Amino acid sequence: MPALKFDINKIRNDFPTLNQTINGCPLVYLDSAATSQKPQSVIDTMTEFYTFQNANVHRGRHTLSDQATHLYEQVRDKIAQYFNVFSKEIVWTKGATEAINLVTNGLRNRLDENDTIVISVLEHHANIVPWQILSQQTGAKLVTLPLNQDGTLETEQCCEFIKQTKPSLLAITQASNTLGNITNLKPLIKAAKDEGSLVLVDGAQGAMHLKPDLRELNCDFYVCSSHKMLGPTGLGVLYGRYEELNALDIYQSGGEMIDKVYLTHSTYRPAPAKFETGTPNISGVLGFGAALDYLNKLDHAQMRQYEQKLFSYAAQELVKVEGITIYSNLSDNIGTLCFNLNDEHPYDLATLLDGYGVAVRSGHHCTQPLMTHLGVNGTLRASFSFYNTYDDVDIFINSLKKCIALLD
Amino acid sequence: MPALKFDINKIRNDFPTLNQTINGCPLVYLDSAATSQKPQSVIDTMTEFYTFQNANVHRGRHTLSDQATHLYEQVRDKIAQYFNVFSKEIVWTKGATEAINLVTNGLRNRLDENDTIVISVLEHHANIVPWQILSQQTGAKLVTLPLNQDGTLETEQCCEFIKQTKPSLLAITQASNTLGNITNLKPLIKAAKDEGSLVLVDGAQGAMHLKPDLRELNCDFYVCSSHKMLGPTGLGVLYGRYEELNALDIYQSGGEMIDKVYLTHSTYRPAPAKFETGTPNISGVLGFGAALDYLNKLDHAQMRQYEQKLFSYAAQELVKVEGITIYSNLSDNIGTLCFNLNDEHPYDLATLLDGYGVAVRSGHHCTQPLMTHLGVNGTLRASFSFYNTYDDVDIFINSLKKCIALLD
Amino acid sequence: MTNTFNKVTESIKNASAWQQKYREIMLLGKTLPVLPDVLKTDDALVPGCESKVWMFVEFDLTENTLVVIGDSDTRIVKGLLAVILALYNGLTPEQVVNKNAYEEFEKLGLISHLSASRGNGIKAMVDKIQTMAQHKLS
Amino acid sequence: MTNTFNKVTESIKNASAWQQKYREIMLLGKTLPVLPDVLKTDDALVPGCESKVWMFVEFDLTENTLVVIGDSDTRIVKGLLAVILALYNGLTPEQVVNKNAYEEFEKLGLISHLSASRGNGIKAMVDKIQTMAQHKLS
Ligand SMILES: Cc1ncc(COP(=O)(O)O)c(C=O)c1O
Ligand SMILES: Cc1ncc(COP(=O)(O)O)c(C=O)c1O
Repeated sequence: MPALKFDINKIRNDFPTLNQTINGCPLVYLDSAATSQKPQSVIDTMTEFYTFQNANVHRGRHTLSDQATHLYEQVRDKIAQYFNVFSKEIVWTKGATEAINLVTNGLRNRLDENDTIVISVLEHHANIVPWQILSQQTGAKLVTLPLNQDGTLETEQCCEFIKQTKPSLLAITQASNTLGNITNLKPLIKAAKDEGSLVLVDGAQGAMHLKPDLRELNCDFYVCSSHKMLGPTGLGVLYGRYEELNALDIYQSGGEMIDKVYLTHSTYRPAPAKFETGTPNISGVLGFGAALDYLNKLDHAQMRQYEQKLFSYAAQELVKVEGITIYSNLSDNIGTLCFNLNDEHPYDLATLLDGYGVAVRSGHHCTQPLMTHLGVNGTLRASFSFYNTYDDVDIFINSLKKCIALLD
Repeated sequence: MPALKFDINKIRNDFPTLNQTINGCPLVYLDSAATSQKPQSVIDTMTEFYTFQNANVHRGRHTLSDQATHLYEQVRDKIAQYFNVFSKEIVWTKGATEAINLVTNGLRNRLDENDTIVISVLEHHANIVPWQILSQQTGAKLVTLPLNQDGTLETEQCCEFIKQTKPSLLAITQASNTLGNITNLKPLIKAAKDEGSLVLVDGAQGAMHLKPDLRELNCDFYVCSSHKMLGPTGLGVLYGRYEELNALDIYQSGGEMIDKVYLTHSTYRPAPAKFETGTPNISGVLGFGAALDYLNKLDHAQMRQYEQKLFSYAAQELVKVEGITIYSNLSDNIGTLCFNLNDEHPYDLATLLDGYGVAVRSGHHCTQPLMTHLGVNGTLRASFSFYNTYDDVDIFINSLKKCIALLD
Repeated sequence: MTNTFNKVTESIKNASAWQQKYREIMLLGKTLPVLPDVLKTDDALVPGCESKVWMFVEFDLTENTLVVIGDSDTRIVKGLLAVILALYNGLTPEQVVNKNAYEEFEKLGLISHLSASRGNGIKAMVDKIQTMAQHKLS
Repeated sequence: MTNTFNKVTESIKNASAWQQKYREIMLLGKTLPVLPDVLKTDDALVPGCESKVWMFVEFDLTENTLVVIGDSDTRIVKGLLAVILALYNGLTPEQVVNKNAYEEFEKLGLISHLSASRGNGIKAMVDKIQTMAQHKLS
């Protein structure tokens, strides 16, 4: 099937949430970094499941259970294809956060005070706190890559740092959720692999905008969340290179992940089953399948091109507004503008923007260390996605100007 | 509002999944112990969320996020009311299994080889394996309550056992998922509390059928799953008596559960926040809210009375079928019939029953130790709920007879 | 008491548009004295808010009336704080428990700012004031 | 080869109703020899199945043809096993890779039993046979 040309008007109609008014104004949703909107097909898939197929998966001999299991396992194949990896390398979790915790827990018995873990100051708390705890539990050192004052990573400097540090593990985000800055992952991963490190990439922000080929990226672990990729909440993905994945210690225990249970001990199944216990988020998985179908129908290159043009336009307009400081790197960005107005509190501006139907986020965006690095308490964040329009940008900028006038 | 009289015809219309045919026969769904069917209102609530309110919860300054957060937190109040406990004693998890793992992990630093954990042979693997692992990690002894050959617990004998054992913790199911047998919890909990034990009750099977008052039950922890209570998949509940809940060590870490994050260390929020990290299953929580509304509109006593009558009828009819061995206790049961036919493999019978549109489960039902205790490899399980009918029973029994003839 | 409150909030109530309402709230915030830095301790901070909100709720023992002091680093929350202060300051415990902040905020068209989900500390402040007054009475 | 298979499965294909189909499958299962207990080792067990399925897949080196042996503790799976055995036993590696079990099961109206989700070991068996044949060829 030939790729459809990117048609923003058609796309807008696929997302029912976008076609509503807030406080009498058309909704301008600029909070996709927090969660994406969902196409109608995702909503319909979940409705259909609960209306016709609802049953628990695995081990059921009846038709409904068989159908549910079949649909459920198909989505594992779909996400594996999306990332160009094997289905057995995909573990369903409840979110990117749980996926990272699964890995840190799984490594606990393999690290000690001779090991070093490298992260960056850019990371979301989900990619900081679990490593802190692992470091406290094992004695492994936790260090951060050198970061420029403006929040960008100097590739060469970072590679050199990795070479010096010889970490056991590098955990790094594919794109900053606060700044939108894209990490130049390949050289960093190469440097780390050259030192024999494991590499975990936090793809919560990158998975949809950048659609990585994980085989080519050559990381060992990759995590993301369905709800930031057009899919339902309560579902995440852990990819693990099979041998590394299977080598992780078990995480949660209970039904399904076991082979045999005796009263004194139990034996476990191989990955991915050994990490999947309890009734899974079946409707979430099926909805995510519909989200992947939607993304696959878009031509990714065209979608990304549109996002980049839209972002450039938004950045160019925001730069012109007096009193605005932008923290994002504008040249290599998934589509997120992080900014402040003079020394105004972002809370005030975000509240006023909401009056005009413009949904942005304010605060520390779960990146307190980055806030400290930038010397601020919080920022505003306007995050764009392919379903946003040039009109959205204009309304955003005009509303912003009106809010600034209100603050005078 | 006065309670509606229990009207099974009206109720059947609320559950779209039940009104379909399988292999040309009307569906007879007897697998509610695996997962319950969902009323239309639950499906509609999730659709509405994704269509109109979709946004991430907490810390958002914009209208959608504020609405989502408000609706989300209301459901915490609803489940707290359902169990007669405080909202701050409710932690959202991805299922009953995760809820148990959260507790076992949270106790890890408090147990050693001087401690004893008591469970029963009746438990689901989810209430066995996590305790086994905790026992391996801490050296605490893991022992089981005395169980009669027929799978029933003798209350007096168990209380005496608890008195002798003086366990640090008793973990016990409210009802067996395999047999349906209801545990006589109150005396057991009293005996345990008299010895100063903590008590965890696995309410996965009991929460809907038995609607416990947890204040009165006097357990310290209680777990259940939304998907077995008319709600969506991917959501569970952990209740913890506040001081005991807050005393548990943190489980998963990341955003939202933290207070302050520095590069070297972090501080955490009090319960329930400290156990809730990452973007939650927002649509799951809202759908579960609709499920609780539905359950609250039914008069629980009438619903339960109907279930009991229906179960008695089903049991009475099944007993009459030649060659059937029933393992369930028929007098004190949530509505589950566990049985075998001569020495036929349950797989065959379940597969044939599916041909007649009758959905039952076969296998070990995630209770291998109980299977060993009963001296079988597996069983058939027909589990009833308030939305089943007398016709369902008749079709089940007639189909069973036809299947038996087929096996001759 | 109620007179002060009515006077203070009149302009909010009469605001013709939401823009005007917020402007009046922020103006009101500016009339609040700035809390000296020594009082801006972590203990006084309302936990879990995006904006920083410091608050002190005490009873004047001689007068048996409420004394509420507060500050915030945001303009809007500080304005809302000023509304709360105008509502409760100087009331006796009896008067406090009979004064329903939700009703007043509803009348002012500010009710959404009093929801728990806003996490701006205003609800926490009202809850603390009510708890203290009830404590005083029992 | 194909003749044996057609003869063996004719009654399944011609079954007028699903009940008859299952009856024929179970009858077919009864024709399979029972595996001696010594061969029913954990190694031979297909993992993750509700029914126990033991299987051995080998190549007869002198004849260069496939030898498949299997047993199951359930009647239906044993019958399906018999279909697989009739389909593949005695074929050369070339013949094996050209024989599509999915098509044959489709024709017999048994395709749902070959889905991974059934967890009955039949799919695992077919996969193993195909992998071994391909290995042999490369
Ligand atoms: C008694 C019991 N405990 C625990 C569980 C686990 O629940 P979930 O799979 O929803 O985590 C189940 C579900 O089958 C159950 O029946
Ligand atoms: C970069 C990054 N990592 C991790 C997460 C955590 O994802 P979730 O909340 O879905 O677990 C987020 C979400 O905000 C994120 O942006």
